Amino acid sequence: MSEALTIDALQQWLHRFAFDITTQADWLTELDSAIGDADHGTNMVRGTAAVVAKLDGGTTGTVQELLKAVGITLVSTVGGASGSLYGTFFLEMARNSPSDVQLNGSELENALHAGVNGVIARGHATVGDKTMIDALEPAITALSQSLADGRQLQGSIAAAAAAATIGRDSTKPLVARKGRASYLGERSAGHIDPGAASAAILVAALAASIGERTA
Amino acid sequence: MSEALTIDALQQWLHRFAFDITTQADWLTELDSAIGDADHGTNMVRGTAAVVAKLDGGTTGTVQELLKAVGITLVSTVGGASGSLYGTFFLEMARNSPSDVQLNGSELENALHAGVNGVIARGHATVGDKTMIDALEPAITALSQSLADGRQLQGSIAAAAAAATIGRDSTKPLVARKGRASYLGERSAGHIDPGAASAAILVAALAASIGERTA
Amino acid sequence: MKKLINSPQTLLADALRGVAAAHDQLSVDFENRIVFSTAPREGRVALVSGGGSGHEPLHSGFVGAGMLDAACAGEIFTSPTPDQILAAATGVDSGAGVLFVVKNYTGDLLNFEMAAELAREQGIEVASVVVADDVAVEDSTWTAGRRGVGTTLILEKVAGAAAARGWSLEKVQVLAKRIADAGRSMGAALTSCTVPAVGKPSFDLPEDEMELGVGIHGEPGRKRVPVMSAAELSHALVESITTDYDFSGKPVIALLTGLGGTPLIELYAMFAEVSARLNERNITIARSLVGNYVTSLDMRGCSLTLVGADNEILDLWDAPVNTPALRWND
Amino acid sequence: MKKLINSPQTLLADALRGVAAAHDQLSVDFENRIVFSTAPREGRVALVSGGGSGHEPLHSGFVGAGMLDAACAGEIFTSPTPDQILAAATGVDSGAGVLFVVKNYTGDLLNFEMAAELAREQGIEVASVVVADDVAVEDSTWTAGRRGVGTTLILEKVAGAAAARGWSLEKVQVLAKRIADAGRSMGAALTSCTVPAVGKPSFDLPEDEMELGVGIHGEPGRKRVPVMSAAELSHALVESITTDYDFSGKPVIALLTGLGGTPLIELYAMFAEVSARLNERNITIARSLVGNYVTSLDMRGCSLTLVGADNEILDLWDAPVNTPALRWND
Ligand SMILES: Nc1ncnc2c1ncn2[C@@H]1O[C@H](COP(=O)(O)OP(=O)(O)O)[C@@H](O)[C@H]1O
Ligand SMILES: Nc1ncnc2c1ncn2[C@@H]1O[C@H](COP(=O)(O)OP(=O)(O)O)[C@@H](O)[C@H]1O
Ligand SMILES: [Mg+2]
Ligand SMILES: [Mg+2]
Ligand SMILES: [Mg+2]
Ligand SMILES: [Mg+2]
Repeated sequence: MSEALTIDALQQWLHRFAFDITTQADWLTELDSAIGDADHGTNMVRGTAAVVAKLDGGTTGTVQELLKAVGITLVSTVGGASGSLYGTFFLEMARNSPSDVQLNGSELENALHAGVNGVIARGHATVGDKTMIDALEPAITALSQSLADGRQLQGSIAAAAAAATIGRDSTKPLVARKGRASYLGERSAGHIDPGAASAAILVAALAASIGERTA
Repeated sequence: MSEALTIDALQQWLHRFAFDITTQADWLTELDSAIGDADHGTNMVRGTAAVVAKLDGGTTGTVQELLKAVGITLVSTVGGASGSLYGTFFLEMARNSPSDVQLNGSELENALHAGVNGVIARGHATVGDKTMIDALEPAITALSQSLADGRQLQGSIAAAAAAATIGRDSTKPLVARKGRASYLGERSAGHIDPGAASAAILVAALAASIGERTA
Repeated sequence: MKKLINSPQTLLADALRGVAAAHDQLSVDFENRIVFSTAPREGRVALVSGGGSGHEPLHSGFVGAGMLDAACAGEIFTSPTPDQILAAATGVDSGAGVLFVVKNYTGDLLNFEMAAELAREQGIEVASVVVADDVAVEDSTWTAGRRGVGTTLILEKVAGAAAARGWSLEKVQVLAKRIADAGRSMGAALTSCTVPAVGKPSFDLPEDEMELGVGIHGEPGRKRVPVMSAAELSHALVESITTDYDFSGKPVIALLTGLGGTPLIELYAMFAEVSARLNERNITIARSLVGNYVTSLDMRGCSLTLVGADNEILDLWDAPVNTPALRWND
Repeated sequence: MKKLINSPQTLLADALRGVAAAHDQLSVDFENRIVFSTAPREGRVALVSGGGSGHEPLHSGFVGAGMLDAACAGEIFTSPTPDQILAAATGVDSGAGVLFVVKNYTGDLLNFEMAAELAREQGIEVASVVVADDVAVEDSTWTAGRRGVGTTLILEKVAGAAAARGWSLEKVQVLAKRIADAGRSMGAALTSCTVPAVGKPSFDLPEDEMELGVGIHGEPGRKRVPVMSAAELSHALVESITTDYDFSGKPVIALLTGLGGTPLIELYAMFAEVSARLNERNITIARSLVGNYVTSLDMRGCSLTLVGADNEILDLWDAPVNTPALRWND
């Protein structure tokens, strides 16, 4: 059935992610200027550009191999908190993906779940700490819920993207408890978390690329 | 005759000089910002304030002693080019003044002449180099000329002050050949020399204090 | 933005070329962005540190005999990556193990942690010490905790001397931990820094205000206050530091660092006030450093660090060191 | 104006208190504003320098064993007075004579000259050397000549080493003259400095322009040009310096100094380019210094100095020195 994500679809996701990061890099850096160190846009552009270069370099292999390559590339090019965390996300996705050339709906759900849990295990953040988890965690919950409700993959991922966006915006009033923004204490409130913003872009990119594909 | 300058008159000159320097210090520093190092106003305020403190400390003695004390005070408090040059001016005036409690017209002329020559001997500047000499030299020439023409001391000193002002303004178009402004080459043109400006204040203060006295 | 650079993209690579050109006693791995010491390290513990760039001379300026064996340079304000750190560890290990000196930022922690895992897989013994000395940040197990700033330099010097004397990895780590525990810092900024890739100041400060409690990454501080005199600021910094840790009765090592754009004459004027404030509290400055040592690009301001010492620490502090930024008794 | 100071009026006195608090090996005469070395000088030539303040670490940071015996601090950008300099000379003379190291500014020349006259009247043997190395200024006997900048530091180090080795006053002076003759400098500014007593920048520079050929007193340079890259600027500086003096065939000592507000990462990026430009011309950098050494308050920019050396000069350069800002082999 058309419910499976092929290697091609995954690649399209990652290309789309890289593209959206590039066009929104200044905004991400601006968010990071307000409560961090003004490098999140630059970091993510560097990392996603390296991922694209890696993908364009060829030799796809299995889903597992693809996601692992993405994770390693992010870890070794981004640096900072986000490099290790996004890297972990993809490495954990990889470890929980089949040695196959495609992922079906529940396999994707599993992999994404593992990715998010990997970030939590590394960074020890929970929802409300004003981090990327505030976008990722609601997204995966929405996805699972939607699939459990029997909806199609495409619609479920769209639901995940919507949840990620709401999660991103929910970080605005929060006082940060993790990452660099936590150094600001009360002054961190009133700004969207940059990592939550890039995470919402990640999920939205998945929704958009699947939307395009099946459109 | 009232043509002699007493110790009191000299003191009045120096007080007036200090006062006029203080009120015009910002302007002097601004001139020095344009073509020098932005300290001429501050330097002259420091020096003339020290002179006033010295005078207020008492023990007048002779004209020679007074002028020597002024010269030493300037040398040891001003620093920079102007400290040494104004100091030399007064020290040379002192060396060429009588051991008396007043100066008559020609004695004053002699002393001022010696002062200016002392500055030239130290600094090796000639008229047109864009320095205090451009104000001092015409002033002493005008004084001599006026006295030679048989005019009174007061009027002659007023003539000297007028000549100093014209000399000061004549520095504006000049390209500096001495002092800090010479580092600028052609870019020094278009600005009045700060030392010429303070020198014009010095001569004007003499004229003003004599004017007040005899008024 | 005005900077003496070729471009934001090449700045780090260019600066590393400059380090290589200026310092014969260092060798630079340009691909991995690691500055190595050429001092012998056979059979002794090696020290590796690193972090985002923009804090120079930290860390590359502290590489050399008696201090760091290698420093990994991340992008501007971005911690280095695990593979960089791993390359440094494998480059310096001579079998006696490697101590990672890590400043307490999430990115640094995670990347050094991943590198340690990878290094251990390769049979390298790795220990870590984390510096978290900035009292401007409230200490809490629920947050990322305190930032690591000036104590890092003092720790690198003292632990480096211990490693040079042949101490075991465990002993060096315990010592390093002791320094980290006894160090406190607090900073203030007159201006923001400008991250080259961003091109404009990270925050705006009106002419009559300063940020109290800034870190070294252009993040805003804890509080915006009217500009203080050196005397007032010294009071604020010393008060915050000394109420957080009791320095009385021990000699302290004091570091007053500029944040990159602060002229030395101002730092000396500040240090006069700092030393007066410490005198008033009967705290004895046994050793001191005044200069731009732990910086934040072109930021103007300063940060004060005090480390409670003892004779052993002072003896190690005085031990020979030969690095670009600290050199004595060599 | 934002500065870490108490007030413009007290800045110099405050900074001297800070110097005294930070450096045990120095003793400060607060009344005369002289920083003295406590290193022994019995029977050997002593070196005295000084100048306006605002160039720190020049000169007070170069006082100590193997370099200056005393430095006189004038007001900001204002040369010290003869009585200050005389007090320094009488304080350091042990009968073998005193060398005055003077930068070529009218104020410095005149005040050191008056001090030399006074010192000689007191039976102290005094010799002087004048540094006039700034190629941005046209050399002419009709003008004040060239400014003295970075060569001063190199001269103080080398001549200080010769004095420490017991050379006679005449020999130290001849050596110092040799260094002064073989040194050339050129600087550029991205921003003006702000003189504390003035409270605003000495000149305004638009965001896209820089001043080429600036000195170290906030005086405008020779030419205003669009902001250059590090590569372009290195070309301009090296070209000006090397067309003025032929450095080929001799080892050079290179100093790339920041002007006070320049972060080290930028200086390293510049030095990478400078060393590339010198390489292209087959000029060998035998020794180098990169950092904020000869500054102009908070000015941003840099100045490059090259001094043509030989084995004797390099040997003296490498000789032990122990000052706040330069220390090695001690
Ligand atoms: N402990 C953590 N857990 C999850 N996400 C985190 C954690 N710490 C930081 N982050 C995320 O990383 C983002 C910052 O990334 P980035 O700016 O690239 O790195 P750095 O903070 O090292 O400069 C934050 O906005 C936040 O979303
Ligand atoms: N050689 C000289 N002869 C006469 N006057 C000079 C000479 N050099 C400088 N001056 C005067 O000194 C003034 C500068 O004084 P000041 O700013 O106090 O000292 P500095 O130049 O040392 O900062 C100049 O404007 C000029 O008039
Ligand atoms: Mg960041
Ligand atoms: Mg001046
Ligand atoms: Mg960062
Ligand atoms: Mg001056």
